[in-house]
Amino acid sequence: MTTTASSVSAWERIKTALTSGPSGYGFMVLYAAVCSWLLLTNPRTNLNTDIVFVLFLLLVLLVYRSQLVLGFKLALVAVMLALVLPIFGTLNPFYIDVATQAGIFIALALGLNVVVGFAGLLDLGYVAFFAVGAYLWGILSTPQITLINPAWSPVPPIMFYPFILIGLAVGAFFGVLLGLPVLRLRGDYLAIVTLGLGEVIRVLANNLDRPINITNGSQGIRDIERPPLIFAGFVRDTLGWQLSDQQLYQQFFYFAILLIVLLVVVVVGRLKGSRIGRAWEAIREDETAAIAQGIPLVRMKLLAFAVGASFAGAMGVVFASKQLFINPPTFDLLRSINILSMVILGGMGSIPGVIFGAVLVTLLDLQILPRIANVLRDAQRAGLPIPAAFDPTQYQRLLFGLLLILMMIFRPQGIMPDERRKEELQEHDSIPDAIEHAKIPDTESEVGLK
Amino acid sequence: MAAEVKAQASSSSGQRSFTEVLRTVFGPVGQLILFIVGSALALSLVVVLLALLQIGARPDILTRALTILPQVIIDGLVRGFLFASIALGYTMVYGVLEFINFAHGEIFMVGGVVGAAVSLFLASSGLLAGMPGLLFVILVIAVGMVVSGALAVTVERVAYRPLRGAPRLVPLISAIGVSLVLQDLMRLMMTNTPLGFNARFNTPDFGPPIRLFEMNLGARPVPVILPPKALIFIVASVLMLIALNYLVNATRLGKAIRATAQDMPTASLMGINVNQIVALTFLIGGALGGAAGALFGLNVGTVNPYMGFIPGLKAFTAAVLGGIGNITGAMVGGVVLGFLEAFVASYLSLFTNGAFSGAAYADIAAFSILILILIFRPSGLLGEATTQKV
Amino acid sequence: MHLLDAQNITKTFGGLTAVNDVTLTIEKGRIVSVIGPNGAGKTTFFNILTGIYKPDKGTILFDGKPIAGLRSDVIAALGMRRTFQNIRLFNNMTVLENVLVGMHTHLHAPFWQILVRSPGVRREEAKARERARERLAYVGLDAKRDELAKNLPYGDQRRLEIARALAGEPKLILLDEPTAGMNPQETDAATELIRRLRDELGLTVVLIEHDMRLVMAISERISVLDYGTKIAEGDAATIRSNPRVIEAYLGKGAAGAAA
Amino acid sequence: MKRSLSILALVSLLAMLLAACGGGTAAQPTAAPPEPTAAPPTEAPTAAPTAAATEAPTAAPTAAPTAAPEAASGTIVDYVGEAAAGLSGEIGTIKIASQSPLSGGQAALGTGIRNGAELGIEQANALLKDAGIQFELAPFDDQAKPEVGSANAKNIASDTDILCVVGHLNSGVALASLPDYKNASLPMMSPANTNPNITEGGYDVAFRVVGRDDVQGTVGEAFAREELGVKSVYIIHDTTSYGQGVAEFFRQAAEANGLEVLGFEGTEEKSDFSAILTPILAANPDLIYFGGIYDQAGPLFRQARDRGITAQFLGPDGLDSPDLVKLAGDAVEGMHYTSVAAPVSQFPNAAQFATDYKAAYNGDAPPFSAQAYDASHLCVAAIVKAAADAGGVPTRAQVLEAMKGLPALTGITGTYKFNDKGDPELATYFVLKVNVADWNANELVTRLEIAPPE
Repeated sequence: MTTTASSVSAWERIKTALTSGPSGYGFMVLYAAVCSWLLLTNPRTNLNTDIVFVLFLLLVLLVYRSQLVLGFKLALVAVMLALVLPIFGTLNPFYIDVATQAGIFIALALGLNVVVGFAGLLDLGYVAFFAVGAYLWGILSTPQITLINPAWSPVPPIMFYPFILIGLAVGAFFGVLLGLPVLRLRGDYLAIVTLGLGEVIRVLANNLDRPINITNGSQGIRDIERPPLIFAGFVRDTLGWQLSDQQLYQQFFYFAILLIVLLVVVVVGRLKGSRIGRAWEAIREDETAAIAQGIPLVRMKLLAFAVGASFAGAMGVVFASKQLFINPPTFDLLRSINILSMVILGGMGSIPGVIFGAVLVTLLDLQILPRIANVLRDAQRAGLPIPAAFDPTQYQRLLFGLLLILMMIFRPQGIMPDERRKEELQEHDSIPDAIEHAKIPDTESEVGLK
Repeated sequence: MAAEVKAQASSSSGQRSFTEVLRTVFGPVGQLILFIVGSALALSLVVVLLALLQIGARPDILTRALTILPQVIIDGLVRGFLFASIALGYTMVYGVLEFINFAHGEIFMVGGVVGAAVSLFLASSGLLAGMPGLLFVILVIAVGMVVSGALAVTVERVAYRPLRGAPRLVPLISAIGVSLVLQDLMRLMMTNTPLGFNARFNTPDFGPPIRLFEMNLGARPVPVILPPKALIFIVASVLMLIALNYLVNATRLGKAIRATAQDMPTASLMGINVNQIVALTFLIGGALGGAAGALFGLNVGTVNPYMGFIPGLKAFTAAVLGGIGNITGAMVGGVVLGFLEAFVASYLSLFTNGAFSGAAYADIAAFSILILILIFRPSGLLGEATTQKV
Repeated sequence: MHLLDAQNITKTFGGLTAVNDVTLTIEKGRIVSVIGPNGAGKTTFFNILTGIYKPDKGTILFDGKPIAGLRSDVIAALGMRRTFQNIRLFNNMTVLENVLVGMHTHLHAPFWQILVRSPGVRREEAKARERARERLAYVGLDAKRDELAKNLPYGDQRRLEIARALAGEPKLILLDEPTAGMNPQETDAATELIRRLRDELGLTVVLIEHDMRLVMAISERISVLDYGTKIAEGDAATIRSNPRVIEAYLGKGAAGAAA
Repeated sequence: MKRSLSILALVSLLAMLLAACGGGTAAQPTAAPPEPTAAPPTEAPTAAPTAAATEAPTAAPTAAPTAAPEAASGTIVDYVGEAAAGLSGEIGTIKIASQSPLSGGQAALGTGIRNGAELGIEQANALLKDAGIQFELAPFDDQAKPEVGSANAKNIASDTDILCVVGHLNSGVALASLPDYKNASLPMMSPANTNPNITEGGYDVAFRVVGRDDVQGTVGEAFAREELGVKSVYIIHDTTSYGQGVAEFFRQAAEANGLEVLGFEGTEEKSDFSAILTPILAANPDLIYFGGIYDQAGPLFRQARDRGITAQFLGPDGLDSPDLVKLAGDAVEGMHYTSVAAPVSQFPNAAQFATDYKAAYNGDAPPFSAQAYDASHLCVAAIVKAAADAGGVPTRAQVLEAMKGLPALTGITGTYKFNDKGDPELATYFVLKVNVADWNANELVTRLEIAPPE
């Protein structure tokens, strides 16, 4: 008994030393430097780089959870995400693509989190809005548009930028359109109906090549436009960085998505701390009590639906442009469930939790599970007795399913749950993060009272 | 609300006469027949009207539409009974726990796979050829019921019971997880056994399709047929409905289930073991799903681990359509939805002159009707307020 | 003028008439109680007043406006707030946040201003927090403002519900069994609080209550419901001696004995 | 035309006879069939194809007898040997990536592709033991998902040791990944993608050792009209990129050639096809063409027969799986399907491959595995040639150039010379007839060498 107690306290001591005070700063800088050095000097894709890359991302989490000065935290994370990772991306296009895809899913998961986590509306057809945004840009930026009406011509690629906003608006519009008939329903009905609606959108995308070819049906849309590289001259001439167009596009989408994710985080954080966020939470907690406080139920639910859908719509535009190719199977039900599992895994309603969940699931999907499969395969070839059926990539549904069940039974609040209370109590010794800072207004009186 | 309870209590408390039992058990069958005839007539009328609208441009359209009409009705009926037999499981569980057992489609799938495994065993051991058809049907249904029933109880015990009393979303998400797990688990088992990913459901030879009559409107007579397996499906589903109605409305157990459905805490005060009743409900619902799966596999000839998902979803739609929590409603909803899908799938292409593929849009029709019904009649066709709740 | 004027309210569920032709008028600044045996339709009557149920028959004027059939949130926004018989707090929100939700109808920051966090929004939010803390202080919960509502002891939860209702700056507050499950000390504190609501804040209060001591102590008028029908109305003394009331509570024999 | 008909009939007869003999002599049906059944087609169809090939929308019905290129061109292995002679110094190990679904519903085919490529590379390594160059397979699982394929493609592009890709199975995934290959100038040799857009999309790095859906649809239509003699067809597809694609080409050809199309329907339904079959029952077509995969086709055909529909069945290479018989039973006896990748047993040169595959992976070689074997060999050939020319480790661009410059080379599944787009100048198309008793004994009805459309 005593040994465990002392070991716990020893662990606590180490944790404190590494995440606060001068030793904390030293540790973080050293950690970041070692990881960065390893990544930049060994950019090849292999198991070691996989591990370093995961450790690198883990540092972001550590920094977030540490008790250091906000400015330092921001600066360190900025250096890591806006300098080291992009440079690493010019050496190895894979990991930055993983990071970019993770960014896309962070934005989607945060959007779904508004609906599921904040307002408590289980939406199983969320990917429909993503599809709407993707098809919006896919159809309008390619010659597909002339198949609908020969008189129309594709919009110029530069329109990508305004189309992110249009995607936002169209997503919101579809959110309201699909939400209006179903939001009066009880929670569990809503889940099934949204699932059905999600399927309807996918079936439409798959079949609306006749009688008029709108979506090009099952063949999907190819050669989707990317925005012109207006900054190419700046990067190549002014910065003297001789990157190929392909590398520039990777950098562009990485930074564009990073920026969008930051915006989404700020927006979601501000909504959460506002009258609107509180109204959503109240609805999630108890609809009858919420309505008795004068909260207009359907209007607030529609707003949640629209906000969530608008992120997906805007991300759809970016996704289509980044992928260059979209087809209906990309937007199937499993994708919705995938995003949902990000939200649940991280912690419904918790912004850092959802980001964590999205990154974790994307890494699992694209990097960790395939790598484990690879390692097992190598071991198998080296003669170790590992049955061929034991390939983790084959059981993604199984893994996600188990994850959902176990989370619901043992930790329904998620890995990094919403920690409102702790934050307020901690406010006097450290300010958790810029985001959280934005969320909770600085109430000096409260601090003074303590 | 209180009066309802009282009324029901009084009607079920005293000794019921045999005729009363007959009425409660077979009354729903009458109701079901009413809806079958009604929706078949209504949809046929729509077809005729649509054909008449287009007859100017396409003179042969009415003949073409009418030629397949009887067959479409039969198809719709079979499809409807499929949805209905799965919907019964949803509605049983919902009636008692107010919980959508999302994994019920997978329970159905497991029934089909188990049936296929039995059929494979019989075929490979050479017993199948000489087996009487009826014995085979009973055997696969029985095995499907036992395994699926047991599975449903296990799932309830493991993944749902620990979550009773939690907010609604929690068990629902757990159920989605169960659904995914069961799909992949069955895939794992099937691909590592002789069944394979797509398993054949072997059956004894039930003979050629029954030719009911011929539609002789155009140049060529078109037979209207009823495949024997479809007939088996319909008969077995109706028997299931009757049995379930008897169980719920005319037995002590049924009374306990209804009491639990009405008010769980009170039922437990009255000495009913609520956990046991819930488990029993899952057992009955799961067994029904398993039977439906076995029958479905027998009817279509193949099973695979992902086959339960879409029918499960449709069956839920059917349950809501009929008024979730209501047994007869589930049957009625299933049949109406089956008709609707069969009509859309068979006629959309004809009426749009090939512009829209009916089979692809049948799903859209199903979900649209779900949304419409929820908007205009949230309690379903036989709303739970007017008739008994499980 | 009456603050609340409910005339001939009737509501049936299936074959059961839960509220039958009940009329209730309340003047500003009064404390009024609605009593009656269990299942008499008191809570249903509250639910009709607050818009959870639509009455089958009857009119309701609140502050001169007809409200029968309006949505709950609209009625709440007009200045009628309530508490619930079985406490319904937002359990996973803090005490302070619960009160802030109660202020929803008084916060008007537009959507886009929330996104840019304009000075106006900040001002409104800071004010709301200050006001919420005043409300909490009023019911004596300010020290616990950062605790989750579900972690409060029972009596505090009742008081928080009242604070949340107060946050909506109501004209009329409906309290559904505010002292249910309380011990005598807690009941006394609650009685005191209800009295203060009227005396200090000038609120009009309608109570559903079973604790006759409390009802008789603070009510200026009492209405008695039985089987959905109003069987008596008047001040405490009148009600205490009304044979139909005694009958309703104690049964026929008792009524005869008392008479 | 008449002549070709009679020849085809003769061929079929001959093939049947030989197949019957082969079946009789083979003591072990599963292992033995490749040899006996494979033998006849190679000789027989040599004279046949030209006529049918004219039906293809190509200006160049140049279809020469298959024997001719075999005689004129060397094998890939020979070519690799010659090129390796020009190598100077130690090159080291070079990686070839494979991308195919190793998980999910199509894992069987995808694993076959990976295994085929692996076998090809192992055997090439044995050949190049002393040449100072070795190859290693880097297998990737694209999960049949476009964005996973695309992420993998970036991963592949980032590994500068990888100079060539064998993949994919699904055209949708290949189309999503090709932009990445293009940007890396990384040649992709597809063993299975039949979608015309793969080579028509202007990617410049895409090659394939198989035919195309547009030709396959046309071949199927020509066969149905001319050989099966059907007058009307009802077309069903699975609403996927592949199935709907090939069905559309079948329909276009049918409409152009006067074969009456009674219906064209898509469905995702996997088990209960009643709603589709009822209109077919009324339409009474001579032929049902199903564009899609065997797992849907099996129950569909079976239920069609159960309902007394007597139409003939036809479909593309998606039906090429013994599971079709498992699912459909007697219903598919004697039906035909077209293929760009006939079973391994149909390739005389692939007998050894079939044996090796079985020995290495403990199972019959699935469709496309032999093509993957050839694809990996073509990658090896291009890389060795480029290395010899460059005098060291070549760049990807050099490998790409070498690939484009390869002469006509014969592998185990055919002879390949690539045109500007990356299509083989002559691709082989097969029409096979199902033998329910033994899938490996499916009879090769005709074999056509057709150039891709211009």
